[in-house]
Amino acid sequence: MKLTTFVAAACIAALGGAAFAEDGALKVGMITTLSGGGAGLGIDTRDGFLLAAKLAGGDKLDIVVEDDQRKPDIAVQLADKMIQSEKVDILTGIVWSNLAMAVVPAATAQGKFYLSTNAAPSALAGKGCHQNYFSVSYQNDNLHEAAGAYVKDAGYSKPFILAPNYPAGQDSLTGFKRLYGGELSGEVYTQLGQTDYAAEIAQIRASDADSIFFFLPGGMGISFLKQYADSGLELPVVGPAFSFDQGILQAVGDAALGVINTSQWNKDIDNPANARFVEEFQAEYGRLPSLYAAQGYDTANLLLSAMDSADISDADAFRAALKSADFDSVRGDFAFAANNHPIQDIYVREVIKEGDVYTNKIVGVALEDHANVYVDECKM
Amino acid sequence: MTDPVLVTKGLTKSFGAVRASHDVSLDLRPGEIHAVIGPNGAGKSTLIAQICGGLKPDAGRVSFAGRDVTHLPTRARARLGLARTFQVSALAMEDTVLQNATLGALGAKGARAGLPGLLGDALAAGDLRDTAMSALERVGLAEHAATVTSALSHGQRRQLEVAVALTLRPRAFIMDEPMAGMGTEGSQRMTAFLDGLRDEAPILLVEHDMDAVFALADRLSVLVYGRIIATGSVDEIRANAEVRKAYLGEDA
Amino acid sequence: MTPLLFIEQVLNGLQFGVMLFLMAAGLTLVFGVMGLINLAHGSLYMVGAFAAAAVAGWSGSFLLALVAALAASAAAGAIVELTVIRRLYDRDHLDQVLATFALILIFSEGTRWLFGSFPLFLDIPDWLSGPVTLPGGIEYPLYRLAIIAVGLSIATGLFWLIARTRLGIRIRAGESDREMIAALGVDISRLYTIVFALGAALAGLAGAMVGAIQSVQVGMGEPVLILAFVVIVIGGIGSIKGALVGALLVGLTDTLGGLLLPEAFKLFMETSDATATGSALASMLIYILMAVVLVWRPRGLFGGAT
Amino acid sequence: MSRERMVNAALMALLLGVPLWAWATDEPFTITLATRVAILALAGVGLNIALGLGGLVSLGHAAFFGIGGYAMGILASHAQSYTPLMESPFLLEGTKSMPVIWLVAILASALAALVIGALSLRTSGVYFIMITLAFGQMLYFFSISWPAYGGEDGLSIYLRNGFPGLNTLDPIQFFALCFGCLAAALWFNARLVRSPFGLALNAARQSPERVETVGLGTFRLRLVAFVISGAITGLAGALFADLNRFVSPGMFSWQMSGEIMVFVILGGVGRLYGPVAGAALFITLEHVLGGISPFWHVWLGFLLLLVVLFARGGVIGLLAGRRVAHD
Repeated sequence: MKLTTFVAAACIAALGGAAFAEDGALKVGMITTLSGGGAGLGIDTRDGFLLAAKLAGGDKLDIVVEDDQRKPDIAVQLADKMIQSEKVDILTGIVWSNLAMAVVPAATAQGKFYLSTNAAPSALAGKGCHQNYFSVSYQNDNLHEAAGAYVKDAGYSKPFILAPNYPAGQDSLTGFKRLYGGELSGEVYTQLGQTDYAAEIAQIRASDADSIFFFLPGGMGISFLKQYADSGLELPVVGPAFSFDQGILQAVGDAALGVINTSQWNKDIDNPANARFVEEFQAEYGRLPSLYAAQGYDTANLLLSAMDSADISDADAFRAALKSADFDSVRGDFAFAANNHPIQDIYVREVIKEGDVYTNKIVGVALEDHANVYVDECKM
Repeated sequence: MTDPVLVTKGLTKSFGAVRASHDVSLDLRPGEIHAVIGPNGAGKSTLIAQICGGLKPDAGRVSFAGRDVTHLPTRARARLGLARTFQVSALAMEDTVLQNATLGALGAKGARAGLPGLLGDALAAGDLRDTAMSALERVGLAEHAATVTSALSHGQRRQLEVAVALTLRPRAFIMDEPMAGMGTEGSQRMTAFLDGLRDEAPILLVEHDMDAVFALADRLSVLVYGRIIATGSVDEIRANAEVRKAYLGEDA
Repeated sequence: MTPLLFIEQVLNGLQFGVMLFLMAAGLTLVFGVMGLINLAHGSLYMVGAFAAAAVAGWSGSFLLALVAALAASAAAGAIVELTVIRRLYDRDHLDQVLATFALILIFSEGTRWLFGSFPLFLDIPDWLSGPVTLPGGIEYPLYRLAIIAVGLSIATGLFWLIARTRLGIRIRAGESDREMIAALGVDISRLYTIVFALGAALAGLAGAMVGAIQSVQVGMGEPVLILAFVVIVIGGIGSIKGALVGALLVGLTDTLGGLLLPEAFKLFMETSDATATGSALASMLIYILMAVVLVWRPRGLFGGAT
Repeated sequence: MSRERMVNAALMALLLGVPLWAWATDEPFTITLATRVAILALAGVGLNIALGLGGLVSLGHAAFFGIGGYAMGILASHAQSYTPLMESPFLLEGTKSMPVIWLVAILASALAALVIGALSLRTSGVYFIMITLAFGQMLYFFSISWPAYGGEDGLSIYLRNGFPGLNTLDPIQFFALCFGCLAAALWFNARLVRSPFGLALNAARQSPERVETVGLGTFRLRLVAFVISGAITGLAGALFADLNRFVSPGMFSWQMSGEIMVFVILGGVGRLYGPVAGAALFITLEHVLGGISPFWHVWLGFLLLLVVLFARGGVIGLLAGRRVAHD
């Protein structure tokens, strides 16, 4: 089956309210953002996930995809629907931490498995961890921690750091400081959704900063980078992968060139699984895969690997199978820490231009076999 | 002679360069109908608005029932017993005639109770309904009690205006053209009705219908360009040279 | 904080204010002349930005992109006025709010349908990029100076248009007495279409100019729309002068508030708490400003009695 | 029985019947949808008192919806983590009991409505629309950037709060609770319309100067209406939070205010059961259109336009015809 028709079938099934239940297929409910702001991330997540399902033969997973419109209450409603009327076994796909916080605790409390393709807030990694909740992407702090480690290793001594004033933003700066550990030249919280950073750039100019770390997901990052590039300031900029991902990079343009960012994946990681993923994704969709696509792809493969060794009806066995993480991750080595979050390498990437397309190349490793600081708080 | 119920002293109000009221002083005594007449644009509506509280005068004072009310809002003056009818009907057009009359009754009661009740039926039999119905009966609208106000003729709306004023059991009426839009017969009935009403409370009457004015008024004030040029009995006004000049353009 | 930083921030506030003015001018004109409250004004801003990004991507010329933004948003404005808006003039504000809310839905998702879910690319042209050194040694981006210049000249142009031209006389007449100018033989419905398209074009221009330094994406118009409403309400609805004063006030309050409040809190709080609290308060500041202005002057700073 | 009454009765029968049928056929999600309709309709009933009866176009009712939601979120999260809300000057514990939460939600949103109303009602017309919007935005930004209760992430409550004698986790029982609240609010609203207060408020919408000249204060009438309206919408917020077992700043967003207004208008402004019809239609459309196209908002937009331009009485107006006089 060609993937497009497969997607169409999955969608029709989802929309018609009655998914096709093939024998032995595991029923997966994917809640992700397909409309409104941020839809690009959800679309990539879905496409990566569906690609893996297709490559595995297409009949093992029975996938219901629904759009959460990036609204927590819609996400909760969809989760209710998938659990109550679609009778799914597994939930996955949520991009945003606040939506995950709305859906995950209730879903796991009802005995369902949740595999995170992206969002992994600290609240679900520490005291709020759950044996049925697995984050296949990272723990939210990881990329910021890696950036902190990179800044320290690169010998910068006065970074200026900024993030939006909301929990993920606060976690970000905390994560950065955790592994950087040195002196800051400034620390600023911006408004969520802010589009003009002239004031912050002026503050940076007036400070004695020798580098900049920022976490500004989505359109905020695009705005910041464009305005920074135009300011004449030439301090090195470091950030987590989100503002430099494949989907968003084309809108930033030259302003992003040379920027260092941290990511647990890149398309040039040298392993057979990754090479196949990048090739198949381009063949199927005609564009380069993004981090979100890679995370979706890995999540589906993890799920498929668990199905090979256990049946979902035996929850304990299935959980153990998931936890063994016996699959070929596009990231190379991959294992779960005690709190079901990944232990993995986190890379340093640089934005480059390949022909007409802006993309990243790996220039180093920031952290090796990195887990997260919440492991000890988690009592399962 | 008893003290006047309503007194204005030196009311002055300008809109930009236009002086709508200029040093207007008049009074309304118990038991009388005091008519204010004047050509269009003389400032009659502005005067009423200042008396009733819709407009603040630039200078001058209004006192009512022995109190200085210049700085009181409309509703406080109403609670003191000042009842007004509007030239352009200000009724709740989507509501029935009875509902409009009940509103007045409610206002009169609200003077004591503060806020109207949240529960209970406004139109159920009781004080409110009795007050409203008797006012409607007096103006001859009782059989239209259930009619939606917007379906009334202009004349009937005037009657309803008067009925709402009646429900307040006021100490003085301020009536802005209560005969407007009425036919001859309607005017005559209204004239007869107002004639009897003066014993209940005095009326400050602004009216264009000169037959009615001359039939009713104990005293007349003539307002021209915001200024009262004469006050007196009907005969005195008829004979007044300035009035003749203002109305007829005759040289004195 | 150094005086230089402060001056730079004032310039930033000014630039932000000028952008808001372009948005607010159309809104306030449309309200003043037609009595219409238009929530879809932000969508016209978005149309301008998307048109500019599309044309810049195709032609490579920024000026051509600006022209396209003006044309596209004016056209979108005119079409919307002819098909929907003109049915709303004699409706109450409630209907207007609802109908234009519906237009937002149509514009936003329609744009996403056409252009996809990813942000578009629009960049500053080379001849406007980079900083210039101002007297006193302030390095300031040339492009932002250009925005200030364009905004202020458009403000001047608007004042001239309203005060001196035939169209302006009609607009002013339309504000005070609709029946009168209709009776004088002015084609009132054409006047309305022109005013609406003019307001739309200004919004589109703002969208295109801002798009070059921000992100061109669906939904970019709504935050700006809300700010523009704050501006015209503070200034007094219907007053162009009020819109200008309100825009600068909001621009400066927002920019300087974000800078000064955290600093102020640092005087008596721990640094990170001060930053968080200060930022929280700063994000509410312009709404507090608006509420204070309205409580003090219920019709805004320059609002007449309507 | 007038035609509007028949439409209303049919509407309530449908809202009650569909989930019962879904319960019988084991379709719990349909019950969840119906619960959503009941709760959003309740929010609309609240707004309708200000909007339909009082003529107060508030574009900031999400403020009260959100306050109700956070009343639930804050109380339940403290109960969930066994930490008191406040230790001095006196000990205040969180709670998982719905009646207590409802009371707090109603009181808190009424208090907020009193403050917001007292300031906003000094203005009128567009200024009123905008100042209520401003207050909503203020709370929105505050809730995002205030870290204590989750900020942008919101608050997740793992288990639905309890109600004496009921198992609230059972969809049909929770639906019954919400339906009961809606019915009570509708009953109260109907009484209010007929009451002396309703008469005066209704008149103040049509002719404020008339109300002033009979000695009643329009400001006070409107303020009381605004407070009642805010309190009911606040209760709906608390229920909504319990339905989702989650609260977030999204409940404060101006789009939420807009949606509540859409329910009222879709159903028919000032119609007692308008919000019920509006919310039911909206949720059904969301469910059906959302299934047909990811761009369903476009179609919703067109539908709304059509209703505003051509069907001014909303759904109830279409079904029941033009309004006739009372009595």
